[in-house]
Formats: sequence, C-alpha cells, structure tokens
Amino acid sequence: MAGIMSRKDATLFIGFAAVVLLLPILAAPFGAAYPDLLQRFMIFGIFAIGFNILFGLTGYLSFGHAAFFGVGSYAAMWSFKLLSLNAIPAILFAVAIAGVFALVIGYLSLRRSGIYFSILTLAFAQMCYSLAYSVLTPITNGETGLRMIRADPRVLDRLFSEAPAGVPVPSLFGISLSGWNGFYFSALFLLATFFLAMRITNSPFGMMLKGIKSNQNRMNYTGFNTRPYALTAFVISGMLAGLAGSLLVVTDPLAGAERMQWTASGEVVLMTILGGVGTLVGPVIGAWLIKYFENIFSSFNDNVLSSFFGFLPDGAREAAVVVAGKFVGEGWHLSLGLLFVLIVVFLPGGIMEGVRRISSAIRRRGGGRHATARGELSPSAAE
Amino acid sequence: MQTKGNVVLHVADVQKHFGGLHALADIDLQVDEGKTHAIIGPNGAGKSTLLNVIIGRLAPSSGAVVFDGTVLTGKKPHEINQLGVARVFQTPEIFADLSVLQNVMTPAFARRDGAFRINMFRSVDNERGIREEAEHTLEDVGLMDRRAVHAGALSRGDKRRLELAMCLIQKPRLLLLDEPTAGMSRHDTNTTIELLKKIKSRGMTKVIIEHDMHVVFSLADKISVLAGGRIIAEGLPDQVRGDPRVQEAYLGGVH
Amino acid sequence: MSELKRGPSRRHVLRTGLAGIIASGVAPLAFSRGAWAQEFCNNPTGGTVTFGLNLPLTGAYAEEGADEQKAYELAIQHLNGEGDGGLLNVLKPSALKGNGILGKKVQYVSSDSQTKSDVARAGATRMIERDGAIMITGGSSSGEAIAVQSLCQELGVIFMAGLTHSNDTTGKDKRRYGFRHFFNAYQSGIAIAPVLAEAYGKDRRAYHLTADYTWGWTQEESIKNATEALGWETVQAVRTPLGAADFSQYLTPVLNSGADVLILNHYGNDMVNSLTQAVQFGMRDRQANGKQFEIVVPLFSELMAKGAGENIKGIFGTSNWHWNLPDEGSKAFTKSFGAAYGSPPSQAAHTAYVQALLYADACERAGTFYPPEVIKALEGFEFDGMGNGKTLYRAEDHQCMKSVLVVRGNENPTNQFDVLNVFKEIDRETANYDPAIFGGDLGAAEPVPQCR
Amino acid sequence: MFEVLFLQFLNGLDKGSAYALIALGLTLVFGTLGVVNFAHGALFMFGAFCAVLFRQLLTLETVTLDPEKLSPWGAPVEIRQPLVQAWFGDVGAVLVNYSVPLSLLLSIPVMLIIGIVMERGIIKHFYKRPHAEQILVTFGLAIVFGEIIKAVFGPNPIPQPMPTELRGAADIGAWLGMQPNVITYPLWRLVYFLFALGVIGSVLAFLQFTTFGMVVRAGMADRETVGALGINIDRRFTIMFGIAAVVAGMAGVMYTPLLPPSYTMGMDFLVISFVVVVVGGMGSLPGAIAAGFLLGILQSFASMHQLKAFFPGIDQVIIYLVAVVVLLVLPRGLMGRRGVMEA
Repeated sequence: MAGIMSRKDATLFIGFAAVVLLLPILAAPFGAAYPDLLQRFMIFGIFAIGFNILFGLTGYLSFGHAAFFGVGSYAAMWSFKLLSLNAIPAILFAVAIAGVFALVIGYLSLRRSGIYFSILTLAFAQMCYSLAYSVLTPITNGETGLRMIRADPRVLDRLFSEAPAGVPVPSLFGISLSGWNGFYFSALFLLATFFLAMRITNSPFGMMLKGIKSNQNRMNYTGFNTRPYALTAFVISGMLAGLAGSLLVVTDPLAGAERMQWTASGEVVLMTILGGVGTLVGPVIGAWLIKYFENIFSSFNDNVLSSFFGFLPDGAREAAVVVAGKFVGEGWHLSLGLLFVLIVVFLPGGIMEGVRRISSAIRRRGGGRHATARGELSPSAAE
Repeated sequence: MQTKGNVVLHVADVQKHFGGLHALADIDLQVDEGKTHAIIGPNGAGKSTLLNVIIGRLAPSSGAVVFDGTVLTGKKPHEINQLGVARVFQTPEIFADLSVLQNVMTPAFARRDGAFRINMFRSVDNERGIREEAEHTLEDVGLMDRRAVHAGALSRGDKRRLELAMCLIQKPRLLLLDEPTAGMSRHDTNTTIELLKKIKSRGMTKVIIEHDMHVVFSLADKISVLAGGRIIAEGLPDQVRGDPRVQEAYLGGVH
Repeated sequence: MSELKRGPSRRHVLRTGLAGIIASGVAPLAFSRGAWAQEFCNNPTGGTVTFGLNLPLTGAYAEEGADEQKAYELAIQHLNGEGDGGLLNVLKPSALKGNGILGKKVQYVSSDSQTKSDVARAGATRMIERDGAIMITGGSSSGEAIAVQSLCQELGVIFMAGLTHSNDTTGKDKRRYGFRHFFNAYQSGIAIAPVLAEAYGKDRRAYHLTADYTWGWTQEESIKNATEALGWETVQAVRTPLGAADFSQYLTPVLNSGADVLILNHYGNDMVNSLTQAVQFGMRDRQANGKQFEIVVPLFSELMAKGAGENIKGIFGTSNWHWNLPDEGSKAFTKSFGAAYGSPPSQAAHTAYVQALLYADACERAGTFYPPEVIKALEGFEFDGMGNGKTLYRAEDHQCMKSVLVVRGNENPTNQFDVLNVFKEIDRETANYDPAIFGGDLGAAEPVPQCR
Repeated sequence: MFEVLFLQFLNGLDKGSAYALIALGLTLVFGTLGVVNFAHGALFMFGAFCAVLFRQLLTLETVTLDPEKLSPWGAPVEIRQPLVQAWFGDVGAVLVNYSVPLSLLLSIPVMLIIGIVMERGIIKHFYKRPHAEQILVTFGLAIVFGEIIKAVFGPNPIPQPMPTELRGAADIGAWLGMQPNVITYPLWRLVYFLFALGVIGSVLAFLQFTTFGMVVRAGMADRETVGALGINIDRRFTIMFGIAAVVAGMAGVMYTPLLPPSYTMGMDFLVISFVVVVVGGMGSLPGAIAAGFLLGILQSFASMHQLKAFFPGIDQVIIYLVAVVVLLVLPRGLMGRRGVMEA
C-alpha cells in the first residue's frame, strides 16, 4: 500500500474493510445479519459517502440527491430489461446516466450558493419524483415500480441463449446476485467507494474542495476557478448516488419512485450529519444507523417486546411493553427524531465526534503526549 | 528582467459613477515595476472603489485598467490572479478550517496547476516540492512553528502574516494590499511593517492602500493621494509629506 | 443470465446464536434449522409457524395498518384455539382445528411498510430471510401489494394481499404466489354504476378528479366505462397530484364545466381532503343542468369516512365489507373484534383476518406448507361464512369473487362508528367478470424458488 | 371562459394568502434569529390540533352505559350527554358551532408558550451553529412533534366543521352584479383570505410602527450593532420566535375546516413553505409574501386541464419550475439580500 496511501490511511482502510466484510458475523448480535439489510447497509453507505464528497468537502448542501439515486435505479432496470441481466452493464449505464443528470442539474444549481443552491436541487429532484410517479409512468411504471418481466427483449442475452424459464434475476456472468452474493458484491463497491473518497480527501483536489467550503472568496482570489471544482464534486457524488441506486436494483430488482422523494434526499443528509460531516467513516455509520432503525426498530411489536421483557413480573412487564412500545415498532420514528435532537445537541460533529472524544479521553488517561502528534495536514483530524 | 521604470499596472482615465455620485474621476495611475506604490487618502476618498476597480470587482464607468499589457476589466478574480496579481484583504481572508500549512500549500497548487485541474489521484502527502516550498514560505513569515494549527485559531496579526505567505508563495508580479494593518494593535502593526519591509527587496511590485501615514511612509517608494475621488497629489514620500493640499485634504477629511 | 435455481438449498445464512440482548427479543431467530431439512423456503421444522405482517405503521395509512394488525393478532389467537374462535366457527367448508396450523402454533413478525413499495419489499425480505416467515400478508396500497407480490414470487413465499384495489394486482401484475381477497376497481364500477343510474338518472354528465398514479387511472377507467355504458357522459377527467392537500385549483373548474356529477377517484387523505373541500365549494347545494349536483366517491372505507366527518353524509361509494352486514360471519367477526378492541372492525381488518384464515385453512387442506400445494388448495376454493356470501378464490387470477357492497354515508349516525350504511349488496354473479380482460401471467408455482 | 379564469385567479389569491401566511412565520424566524426552522410545519400542525383539542373540550360528554342494549360488537350501548350544552344551553351550542374561530384564543397562549419553550430550550443554542445542524435538530423536533400528536390524537385525520353560517359557497358573481351562480367561492376560503391578510398586515405594522418592531428590524439588519447599544436583543428574539409560532399556529387553526388535521400535515407543508421563502428571498418579509401569491396564482392556473393538455404534469411541477426559473434569473430570489444564507 505504501506509495498509494500513508500508513495511517492504509490502517483505516484495512480496518474498514475488515468490519464491512465481517458484518454478517458482527451484526448478528443486533439481529441485523441477514442479506437484505446488509445489502442496504452497503448501498446506503455508498450513497452517504458520495453525498459527503459534495457536502462534507465543498459545503454545498444538496437536497436533491435522491434524484440521482432514483435515476440510477431506473437506468439499471432498463439495462436489465433491454440489454442484459448482467449487473456490470447495468451499473455502468446507471452511473453514466446519473452522471449526465448530475452534470445538468449541478451546472444549473451551482450558479447559486447556500440555501438557494439547496432549494434548486430540491426543486429539480421533486420534479423528477412527481413526473416519475405520474406522467412518466410509461418509463417508470409509476406507483407500482419498474420490474423485469420474462418478455423483456434483453438483446445481449438473446445473442447467446434463449430466454430461460422462471423469474429473471440480475447476475454477474451467471452468478446470481441475490442474497449473500449480493451483499459481497455491494460490499466490494462500498470498499471501492470508500477508497475513492479517501483518495479524494487526501488529494490536492480534495484540499481545493475544502478550500471552497472554508472560504470561496479566497479561493477565487487565489486563482482557482471554483465552479468546475464544485461541479466535479457534484458529478462524482451524483454518480456515486447512481451507483448506489443501481446496486439497490441489482440486489432487489424493483425501481420505485418513492426513492426520489424529498424525504429520501433528506435521509441521506441526516445520515451524513448524524455520522459526522466531512469524515470518512461517519456517513457510513449514519447510514447504517438509520437503516437499522427503519428495518429493525420498526419490527419490535408488542409480541417481541413482551418476550424481551419476559423476565419481569406480569404487571411490570405489561407496563414495560407499553412504555417501550412508544419508542419501537410503530413509534420508531419517535426514537429516530429524539436521536437526531440528542446527537446534534450534545455531539454537533455527529457520532464520529463522540468516537473522537472518547478516544482522546482514553489517550489522555493513557499518558497523553500522542494527542498533539496529529498530522499537520489534517487539523480537523476527522478521519 | 524588465528594466527599471517599466509600467506594470496602468489605471487609465478611470471614472466611476454610482448613479449621480462621482466616486472616481479621471484617475490615471502608473505603477512601476518593482516599486511599492501607496495610495492614501482620508476615509471616503474612493480608495476601496479604486481597488475594486483594479481587481475587476467593479467595472469602471469609463477608462480601463491594464496590467502588463492585459486589460483587467471584465476579468474574473481567478483569471486576474492567474495573470500574476495577488491580493491581501482588509480583514485577512484565509481558510479558517484548514491548517496553516494547508493554507499556504493551496495557493501553490493554483500557481502550479492553473485555475482548474482534477488532480485527485495523488496524495497531498506526496507533493514534496510544494510542501517544502510552503514550509520555506512559513519560515519566511515566522509561522513555521504554528504550521499544524487551525488557521482560524491564529491571532489577527498571525492571520495577516499567513495571508501574506499565501500571496508570497505564488510569487505574484503584483501584490495588492488593502489596508494591511487595519484594526491591528501597535505591536501587530509593527511586526507587519517589518515583514513587508523584509519582502520589499524581492522585486515584487506592490500597491498599498492605506490611511495610516506611519505605515505608508515607512514602506512606499511612491505615493498617490486620493481625495474626493481624484488624485490630488503624487510623488516621492517626502514630496507628498510637504504638500499643503495633502495636509488640507487630511485635515479637511477629519472634520 | 442466471435464473433462480432449484434444488437443495445452499443457504448460507449465518444464523449465529442469540449473542445479544436485542436478538433475544427476536425469538424466531432461535430455531437453528438445518439447511438440509429445507426443501422450500422457511419450511417450519419446529413447533411453530411464522406469519410475516407487512403493515403501514407510520405515514398517512397508519390507522389502517393498526387496524390490520389487530385483525391479524385476533386471527392468530383464533387459529391457535384462543379467544372465542371467531370465524373459525362459521367458515364452511373448514379444515381448521383450532390447534394452530398442521399442529404448529402460529406466531407473527411485523414490519413497517410506510406505504412505500421499496420499504415494503425490504420489510418482507427481512421477515423471510431473517425471521423465517412462511407467508407474507398485509399492506394498504396497490403499489405495495404488487411490489411485494412479485418479490414473493421470486422467493417462493405466498403473499396474501391486504388492502389493494387496483385491477393490476390480479390483472396484468398477477402472480402465482399472490392472492387477493379484496375487491377491485373494475368491480367497484360494475357495482356502483347501476345504483348511480337509479339514484341520479341516466342522463348525467360526470367530471372526474383522479389521483395521478396507477391505481387512480384504473379506477377512473373502470368507473368511466361502467357509467358511460349506462348513458352517462364524461365531461372531463383531470389528474391531481398525490398528496395535494389543497384541491381548490382543481375544484373551481368543475363549477362551470357543465358537469352535474363529480367523481373523486381518490383514496386515503387525498379523498378526505378533496371531498371535504368539494363540499365546501357548495357542490352539494348546487343545481346544474336542472339537476341536483352530486358527488360520488367510488371507493371508501369507514376510516376515511370518519376523517371526512359529516361531508360523507349521503355520498355513494363501494366497500369490500362492512361490519353491520347481517350474515353470521360478519356478525361473528364484528362481535369477536369488538370484544377484543372495543370498536367494530374496518374493512381493512376484515380482509386481513379472512386472508390469514384462508391461508391457514389451505395449509390444513393441503396437509403441508409446501407452497405449490397450498396454492393448489387455494385456487378454485369455494367457501362461505366469511361475510360477502359464497366466495370463490378464482384459479385464473387469484381474485376472490364475492358480493360487493354499495355503501352510503350515514345521514343520522347513532354513534361514532356508525358512519356508513350498506345501501345494496351486489351479488357475486353481477360482480363477476372475465379474468382474461386484464391479461397478465401468473407464472409457475414450480419449481419453487429458493429464498436467499 | 372568463368566469373560469376569474375563479382560477381568485383561487390563486386564496392559495397565495395561505402560502404567504406560512412563509411569513418561517421568514420571521429566519430573518431575526438566522435559524432555518424545519419544525415550522410542525408548529402549523400544533395550531391545527389546538382547534381539535378545543373542540374536543367543548364536546366533552358524560358517557353512561346502557347494559340492557348491546351494540353489534357486543359492547353496551353508550348514552352520551354533551356537557357544554347541558351547562350553557343554547350558548353552549353557539360555542360548539364557532369552535374553530374561538380556538384561536386557545392557540395564542399555547403557541406562545410552545414557541418560547422551544426557543429557550433548544433553538437558542443553535444561533451560532451551522445551518446544517439547525436543520438536523429542527427536523428531529418536527418528527418528535408529529409523533406526540399521533400518540395523543391517533393517526387518522380529525374533521373540524366550520360554523354553519360560514359553510357553503358565496355567490361572488351576484355580489358584483353578474349572473348568479356562476362565480361562487367557498365562504370559509374568503374568511381565510381576509384572516391571512389581516395577520400579515398586523405583523408588518407591528414591525414597522412599534419600538419593539424597530429594534427587531434593526437586529435583523445588524445584530451585533444593536447588541452593542445595550439593548437586550436576545429577549426580543425569544418573543419574536414566540410570535412566529403564534402566526403559524393561528394559520393552522383557521386551516382546519379546509384540511382535516392529521399528524402528517406538518411534513406536508414543510417543503412548500421553504420553497416560498426561498423564492421570495431569504429573510425578506415582502419577498415571502410576494412569492406566496405568485406561486399560488401560477399553481392555480397550471392546474387547468386546458393547460395540462399541452404540458402533461405541469401542475405537478409548476411550483418547482417557478422556483428554478426565479432563482436562476434572480440570484437571491425576488427580494433577498446579498450575503444572507449564501454561504
């Protein structure tokens, strides 16, 4: 790894890769070790990392990133329908189409900054969503979502074989990508995305982006044309969103319009802030946490709760179930909202700030001099 | 090397109106290569307007600003910088979220890579040349020991040094300084003057906008006095110092 | 290029033991089923069998989700022989014994579908992959139902749809593994058109406001065809965005359009809002073409009727079922639900309950949980006693053929639940139609896809 | 055709007044406190549920069970006796009839308290924090508020009837001496329109003509200078937040007859209110009001089927399309100031 990345970065990458690849074991105690959720962990991890390349580095807060995610999904699905069940062309196609959308939307939106930029991106994304749900139904299959059917042409596949019987599923040169295969496939992309994000963050280009976030005026008077820098970051992050969207279709072959709604754009913002804006690992953690809430917290019904509190005497158990039931199951939104409030009040830098505080507290206790030995190139030391 | 007396910056017959207000009238300035040219004047004399016209932020109502044969009017800030013009602001404009070292490295990239380049596959750690240059520049301004600190945490005087370092590393042909000691303590002002004196010998052309006489007379090779949007006097420091019109403008300006 | 393979599963689900507190709450994990014992997805090998309930617990349909959940809990109690037995006593023919299904105790896991197809699929997948659900049921929209139904087909798990009214669910998007008890938009049209002609005359000019998505379109088309066949004219059909909240800009053009009937093809909060606002526009006090102006809402439920308050009074619509039906089945269910929860069940609750029972009964009759056998047992099954009279689970499209209700907002409700009256029960023969008109392909039951 | 266009225009004005009213509160908070308040929709919802609560209080009933008769679901039949009518007779009936406008009286103190508690408790700590964090915390609050309402009032919408005298449509055409029964418009929407204009006018007048308002306006322009004058600007800003909450709440109360309130309505109004504020220009009160009317009128016309035939789906996207065009042509919306929320 030497030469490509510093020892510190290599350690971080290897640690991250180990955690990701061991998730099927690590997540088991939390009831999250099943392929579908772990696929989503990977996919939304990619989405959040991509979003963070724009928001974390340049400071431009996009409220419309779900559009690229959705466009990626639709593009991949059309590739499955028209070209081939192979995931590779679908992903390439999706990333390219998402990149084109990002280029156009980014070019227009980046003419403004601050909240004006945010609302422009929101407006573009909401237009995509509204139209996909209604008048573009011939392309998107609207409410029901776009799916594959046996009768699809799939011209590339037909060159080699007849349409096989059974439900078509995406594959990688014949290997089915559902279940655990899908997880490992997505995991490779998450690692690649993480690597890319690391490279960008540590590169001169990344430093320019941070410069834009810190002081755009100074950047201009320092001789940088900031708009193409921001646009490049926007397109990269839009393409990563498209990648995530296509992977969601690869592992779960349905493309629905809801994933383009403003709430979905908001979700990735929340993931990033929750985990820690501008950090490498933070957005991934934020993504995992929110998906965990959505899928697992929401499943704790009274039944599950009463067996969980089974050790309590009858009356106390019922009381515990009632109280806990407000926060899980149908009340999982409440827990999520409270979590946002608590995190942002007490840990403005997100979860990564908490991690940092704890580790520096430990370091201080354990003979403190290392604390000052931060690399001078990363004062924020957020990574 | 161009010969002495070569005009680097020419502000040619510039007028600027805001509605009916004449902010600048018939300004004609010539800045010689390698000289430190100060523009002074009381508050409201039009110094900031003039500077903004020079750097292209304001378009003149008539006339033009020519830098080394290129018309600056209508150019974007980054284009002007790429031509070799660096600027120091009244309140130091630095990258508060980056380390001091990164602050100085960033402009070096602008000089090396131009206004835009997607150089995302190299690590900053591997940019030895730029790093050494930046460290050298920090030594120069006396901030080497603070290179790992958040630039936002520096004192005002140190921020000014940092901003100067950011300009110096670009080796600009023309350095514009907008009241470089404004709002500074006596001590910070003196250290800044020392620093400016130190870099004076490097053959860089400088335009200083200032109303602090002490700063001006210790640095300038040539002084233009601006009052009411016009240049009322111009010459060597000693000539200007004795000019009654200048005295009057300053005293009148106070009232 | 690859298709889902049959054969012995190489299911490498890492079922680690209950290593943490949280997992201990998720009991179904506990059964370390050997992969070798499983010739189909989630074959229950222990003493229990798990239903997966996919319910909208948050979002605009949360009330319906909560009602469905109550119904499922009740159905599961009854299946396990607890409570008063409910409809177990009246279902005819019935193979149910009140000792669970095939001797296995029924339990359930649940998931919040948020009425979004993506989320619904994620939830269903979780319940299948992690919690070992043998069957998925529930939902409150057609988008959800169709999305989950196709997922279930891929995974080889039976889906018993909850609330879904679109023709597509058992039409062009029908699936071998999906079954619908609820009626559909086409049947709404057949049922309501003659009633409208009788009440409002055959010379009417209708203006449609339609929710701009797939369900709205099929509903609009069905009602339009049915009313035009009776001599009505359609003046204009205007699409409105989903979740518009304020419909005033769509209502003003109705006033001077020459129409004398407004048909609101909206559901849920859209329907509550558009109806409330239409009434405020004075449409029900209006005369047009020399006739009284009327509003029709082709599909509504008691929960929506409650939301619309007194605006619903006298409005015609259709329903799948209503609690004050006089037959034994409806009475038994209403009583048993009311005793458990203190309020009468909604049609969402009814369809959920019935679907759970029908699945269990089919397993008993098939003698196995093996999906193709259960599907065979359900296809063409004819039964009675669940409300709606004699009912047929049609083999061609997995649509339940049964009577459909035309309901009307109650003018003088005696209590807060008494918001609708059954105006007419349209019998099964009248509500019948040829499944071929919607096309679609059920696909094969076998080979059984292996879940992941 | 004239009457159709006229009605559409009238309707656009009415919609615009509703948008302007929501945007007004949001702009007050942003302009004075510099806080991006994603919980503003939730405040609107709280207001609406003030009306629900008030009506529930007015229609409290004594419930006695009749064990003789059983309902179809086996519970004893309930005999309900409305309390208010029993105590006050006809006056009680009038109170119930006018519950929506009367609940304004309840909403003012309630919303003021909610606003002040919210500002003192949480928002105050976020003045100097980045906007992203403000968004996260207020969005979290919005979720929590929605869930509280869901826990208390249930997820189903709760209809709020308007006073019988104000039901139905007004024949505006006849008022103007035209043919009767052609140009009619719901009375309550006219009431809402006047109400919105009244509130907007009062807030503007309050800011324009009172000392308090002048200080706040000065604070909006330059907070530090005003603070340096020794004026306790913080306390005034707290009150300002309370006022914004009251404005949002009153808008919510009066909106209930048009839209049966449910716990999701806060989120439903969030996006549109932000679009209005931004199109108007961040922090500009006149801008927000102008943008509200502009968007209302354009949305109203875009929904006509004559137009939709040429541009399918135009009504779905018109708001966003206008936002894009306005922001690309005018960098800071209609009346935004330079440097506000541009970083």
